[in-house]
Amino acid sequence: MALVDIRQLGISFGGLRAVDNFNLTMDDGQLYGLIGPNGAGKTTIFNLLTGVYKPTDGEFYFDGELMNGKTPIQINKKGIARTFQNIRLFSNMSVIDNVKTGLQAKYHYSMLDGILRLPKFGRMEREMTDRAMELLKIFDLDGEAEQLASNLPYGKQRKLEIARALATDPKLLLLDEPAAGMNPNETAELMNTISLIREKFKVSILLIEHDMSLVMGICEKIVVLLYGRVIANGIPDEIKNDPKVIVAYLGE
Amino acid sequence: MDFIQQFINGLSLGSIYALIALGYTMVYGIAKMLNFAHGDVIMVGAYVLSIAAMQAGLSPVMSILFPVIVCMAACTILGVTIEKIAYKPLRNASPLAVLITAIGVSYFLQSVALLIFGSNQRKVNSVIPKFSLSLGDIHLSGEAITTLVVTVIIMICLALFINFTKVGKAMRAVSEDKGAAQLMGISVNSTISLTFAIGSFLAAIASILFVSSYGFVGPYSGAMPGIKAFVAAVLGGIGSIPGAMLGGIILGIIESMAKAYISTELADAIVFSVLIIVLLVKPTGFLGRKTITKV
Amino acid sequence: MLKRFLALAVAGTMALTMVGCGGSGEGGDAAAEGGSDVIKIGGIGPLTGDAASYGVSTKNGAEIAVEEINAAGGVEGMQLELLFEDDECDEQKSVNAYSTLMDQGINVLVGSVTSACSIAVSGESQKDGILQITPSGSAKECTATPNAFRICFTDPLQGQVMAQYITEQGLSKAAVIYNNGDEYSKGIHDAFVEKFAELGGQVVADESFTTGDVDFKTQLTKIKGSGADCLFLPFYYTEVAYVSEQAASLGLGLPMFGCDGWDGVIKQLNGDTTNIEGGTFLTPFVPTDSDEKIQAFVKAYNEKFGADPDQFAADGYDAIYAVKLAVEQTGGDLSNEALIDAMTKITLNGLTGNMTFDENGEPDKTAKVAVIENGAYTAKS
Amino acid sequence: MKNKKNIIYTAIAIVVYLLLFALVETGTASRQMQNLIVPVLVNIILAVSLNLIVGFLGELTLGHAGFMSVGAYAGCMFTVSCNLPVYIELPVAFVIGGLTAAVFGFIIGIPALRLKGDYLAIVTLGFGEIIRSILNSMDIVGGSGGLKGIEKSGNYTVAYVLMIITLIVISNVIHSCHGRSIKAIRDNVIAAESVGVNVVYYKMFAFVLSAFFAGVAGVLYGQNLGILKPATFDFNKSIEILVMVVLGGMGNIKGSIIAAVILTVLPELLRDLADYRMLFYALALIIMMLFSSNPTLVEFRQRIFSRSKREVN
Repeated sequence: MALVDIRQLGISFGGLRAVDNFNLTMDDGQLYGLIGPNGAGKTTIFNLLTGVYKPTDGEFYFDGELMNGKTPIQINKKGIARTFQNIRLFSNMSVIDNVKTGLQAKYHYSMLDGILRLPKFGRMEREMTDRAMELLKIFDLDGEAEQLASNLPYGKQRKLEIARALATDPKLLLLDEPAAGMNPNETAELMNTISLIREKFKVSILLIEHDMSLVMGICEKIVVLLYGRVIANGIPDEIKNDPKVIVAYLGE
Repeated sequence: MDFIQQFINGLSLGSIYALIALGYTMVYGIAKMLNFAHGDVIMVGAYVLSIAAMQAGLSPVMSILFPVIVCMAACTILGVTIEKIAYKPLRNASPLAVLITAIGVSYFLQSVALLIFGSNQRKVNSVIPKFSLSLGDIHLSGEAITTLVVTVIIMICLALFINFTKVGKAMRAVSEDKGAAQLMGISVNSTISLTFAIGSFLAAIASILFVSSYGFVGPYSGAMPGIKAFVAAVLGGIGSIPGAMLGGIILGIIESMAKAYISTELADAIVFSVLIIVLLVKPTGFLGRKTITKV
Repeated sequence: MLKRFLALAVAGTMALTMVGCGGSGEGGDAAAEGGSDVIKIGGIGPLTGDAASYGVSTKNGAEIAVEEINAAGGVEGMQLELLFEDDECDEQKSVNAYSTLMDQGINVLVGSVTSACSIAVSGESQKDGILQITPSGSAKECTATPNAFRICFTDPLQGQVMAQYITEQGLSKAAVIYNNGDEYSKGIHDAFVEKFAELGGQVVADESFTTGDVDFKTQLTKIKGSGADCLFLPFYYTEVAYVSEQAASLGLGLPMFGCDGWDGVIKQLNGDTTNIEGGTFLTPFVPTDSDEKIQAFVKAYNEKFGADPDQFAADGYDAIYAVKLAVEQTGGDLSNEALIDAMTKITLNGLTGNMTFDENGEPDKTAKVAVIENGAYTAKS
Repeated sequence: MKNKKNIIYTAIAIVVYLLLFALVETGTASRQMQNLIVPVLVNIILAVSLNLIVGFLGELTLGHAGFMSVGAYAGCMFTVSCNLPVYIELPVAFVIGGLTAAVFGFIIGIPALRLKGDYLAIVTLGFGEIIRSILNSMDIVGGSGGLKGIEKSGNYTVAYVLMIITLIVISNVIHSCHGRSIKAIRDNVIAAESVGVNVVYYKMFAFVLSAFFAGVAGVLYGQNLGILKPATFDFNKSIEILVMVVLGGMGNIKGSIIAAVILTVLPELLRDLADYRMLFYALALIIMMLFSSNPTLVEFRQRIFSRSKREVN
């Protein structure tokens, strides 16, 4: 059974059809690219999948369960985590606290434990800190653990967002332009990291990206969106040579 | 019969609220700050009016025009000065810091008025010629008619100004996105200063009509109408000019009706409950724009 | 960074506090010795905020009394010193003011001006046993503690007297407006409504408003349709001025009655009393009274403060004279017990009437009725 | 590391209490200062609890005095109507006051789920006014004359203990995963939801907890003063508390404490200014806000401070 099964998903804003008849299936551990020109509806699809927007039609099954109508929180608990195109960190919290916020669902203790500082509080906090440091190490952020998130340079902020998303222990990770604003070196490094986390966390990834080298380099399959509709879906080589895609990107 | 009179009472009270609310909404809409001192600028205006009205030896027409003009000039200058000294340095600070500063300015104006004029309320003679409409038992004072007419005219003028003049468009641009407006060559600072000037000018008009309707001014006279007008502006959708008008009138009528037919003791509680309920159903007020959070 | 800024401020505050402590210690000692030649009278009332006019008037009236007494050689060879503190009409700040005054070693307290503050302060002053005279705290509980006395009438008394008076005028259908946010107004209202019904009258409209309201048209419109034959307005002159003007604009035309808070309304209306002509209210003090004492006071007040005194000023003035009489009664003994004991023995021939005080701290004096006629108050006995 | 910090805080708490004890019991402190201890502690509780909503949750409310008043009335009504020994009555009164306020915190938390920023501010302001209006016309609690005859059983020891409890509870919450959730909501609601933070629950929780302590502070206020008047709990009271929070720094508990101390004591020390007191307060407010928020002035202030520091060294 496929991990992700999206059937004829669509949404309208007023009269505007932002996404129409979107179909996608993803298997466990797959790395899928989602590309398309600006305004094609890529981020809208992410918002539909994570419950920020409610689809006007179609169904979204995740791990065999219907996700339509679920809240972002419920969807996250089912195992979908995401990053944002315009970075959304908890900017006035420390780097490690950003990650710990993502870990909380797993290492939970009650309000009373927290207020009275019962033993469970200490134990859970310690485990959380250890786990958070592990995650930060992967992204080479362990040196900045106590810094304010907003003080990190841009590239590191993007990485922190991925680390925070991973902290919720997702089965599916949605990355929205993770390489935006990075220089080629940083992008190359990011490609490595993405491959690494995919191996290490056994997580499926759906990736929105403008950087073609990144997408073509690491994605197993790619789906291309134009004006809210899918115009191509296949392996990178097919996409590269698809006349419709070329037209969409380069014009006639 | 009573009902119609009560409705008219509400209308005249509401048009005062609406007039003050227009000033609130104007400043909020463009500068995105709650000018808590707006009510107190009105209070200062009323004092200025009362002093200017004592000027002797003027022709009948001038004896009305002179205080009005002096009051308008004083309020506008005061408003712009407050903006320059207290608000402008905080242009990029947190909204809360600005709010507290505005409250500080409000306290400042109150205590200065207290020191200069003392704690007793001062009688101010109406600058509106005495006339009234009577229809059987129903009375409509000249002040109420004037306030209503002036408020409607101002609302229309403001709406036209904001939508169709170049300066108005610049204001809207600043309201949408300060950064982008700056890039388009709009001077954000002078636009906001101008907004304050207009807001304070509106305060002057409000103070003339307020004091003409009620006849007295004290150091704290601006506080309560200020809060009520603020509520009116929010009710109508803060930032929206027709909204301020609508909110003011509705607030006045609700207040009047609640006092007349439910309970005078709980009228304020009822007014605020209506506000809360309206906001729960329509979180941006009657005519407020819904902002879509972009993810 | 801000933290350090604040920390410095705290340090500064502390330093000031220490200085404050030092200064106050001396004051306390001086009082304890008792042999000093100054009687320190503490005063508390609102000098800022909404209710400021009451406190300012009281303070002014008290100052005139102090100057008069000192000019005439003081009391028992001692001069009076008035220390007046602001309480913004807030109970906590009133108690704070009281503590500050105690630090300065006051012998007698004149205050607080408003009821709730006075009650809050008496909770503390009772512990110290100091004589407390509230000039204008009219709530019943203001004199609940054994050390507390008052100059003014109580609220219920005023309500009852006015109910009686209105009934005597042959009026039986009263419309009442009162300030729901003000104890004074509500206290008079409650007693009035009760007494009026007892006397066979009927309250046909019972309306309220809250402090800060300036629009009374709704209430007046209701009253207009209620068939009332008189209007009772138990609240202060500021709002009375609004009501009278608006009643006129609605063409109400009912005779108006009020309480001692009306005093000052003529000045409020700039002398134009067209709309309140014939208004009758209960007052212990009428500035136009031909009484020599009153005229002297009005003159002195006008010279010093450039205005006509109101009833608060008269209450403040009388409170100081009550202190003077009490000190004379004890023969200069400033101990708390002696002064409190002396209070019940004195007869004060004051601006607000001749009065004696019972052990409950209540004054026994007659009420005068004043009528507003041709831009002036006229006393009517 | 953490333990060391806790020990220091405990030590400070004890030393401060001993200092208060010494100053009061020996009579070294002036009456004015003794009398100010409880109001200062009440204001600390109010400021710290409001900071939970304004500073940590990031929602602006102008109705904190409303929570304070319902708590005060509920708790003090209990002590007035029951005649239990004070050591039973007082703690129960605090709990009743706190819980009543907490219920109102829950009610006002509901609009907070839907409204943001200035809209929420006006709703909370309205809520405070509604409470005041209702209290004014409720004769059972004394109406506008206020609730009188409350036994004055609050003293500085009780107040100090309550303040310490408030500080411990709120700071422990802030430094737990629950506090992180609250701060996450403040920093970015959408991101918080995306990592599974239950926004509804934590917003409600912050309002309820904050209201609880405001209610406790209210009871303490009433027990110390002996009288409660609805007019005390007006919009200006809420503003006064808010000013403490903003001045002390949003999300900064120590700052709230310091600001509460200054803003309670300062007006009393300024009594000599008499008529100019409010004017001075207003100016101080404006200047302090300018100095803490205007970039140029902040830099100027930092330059001066760093220079004076160098000179000292």
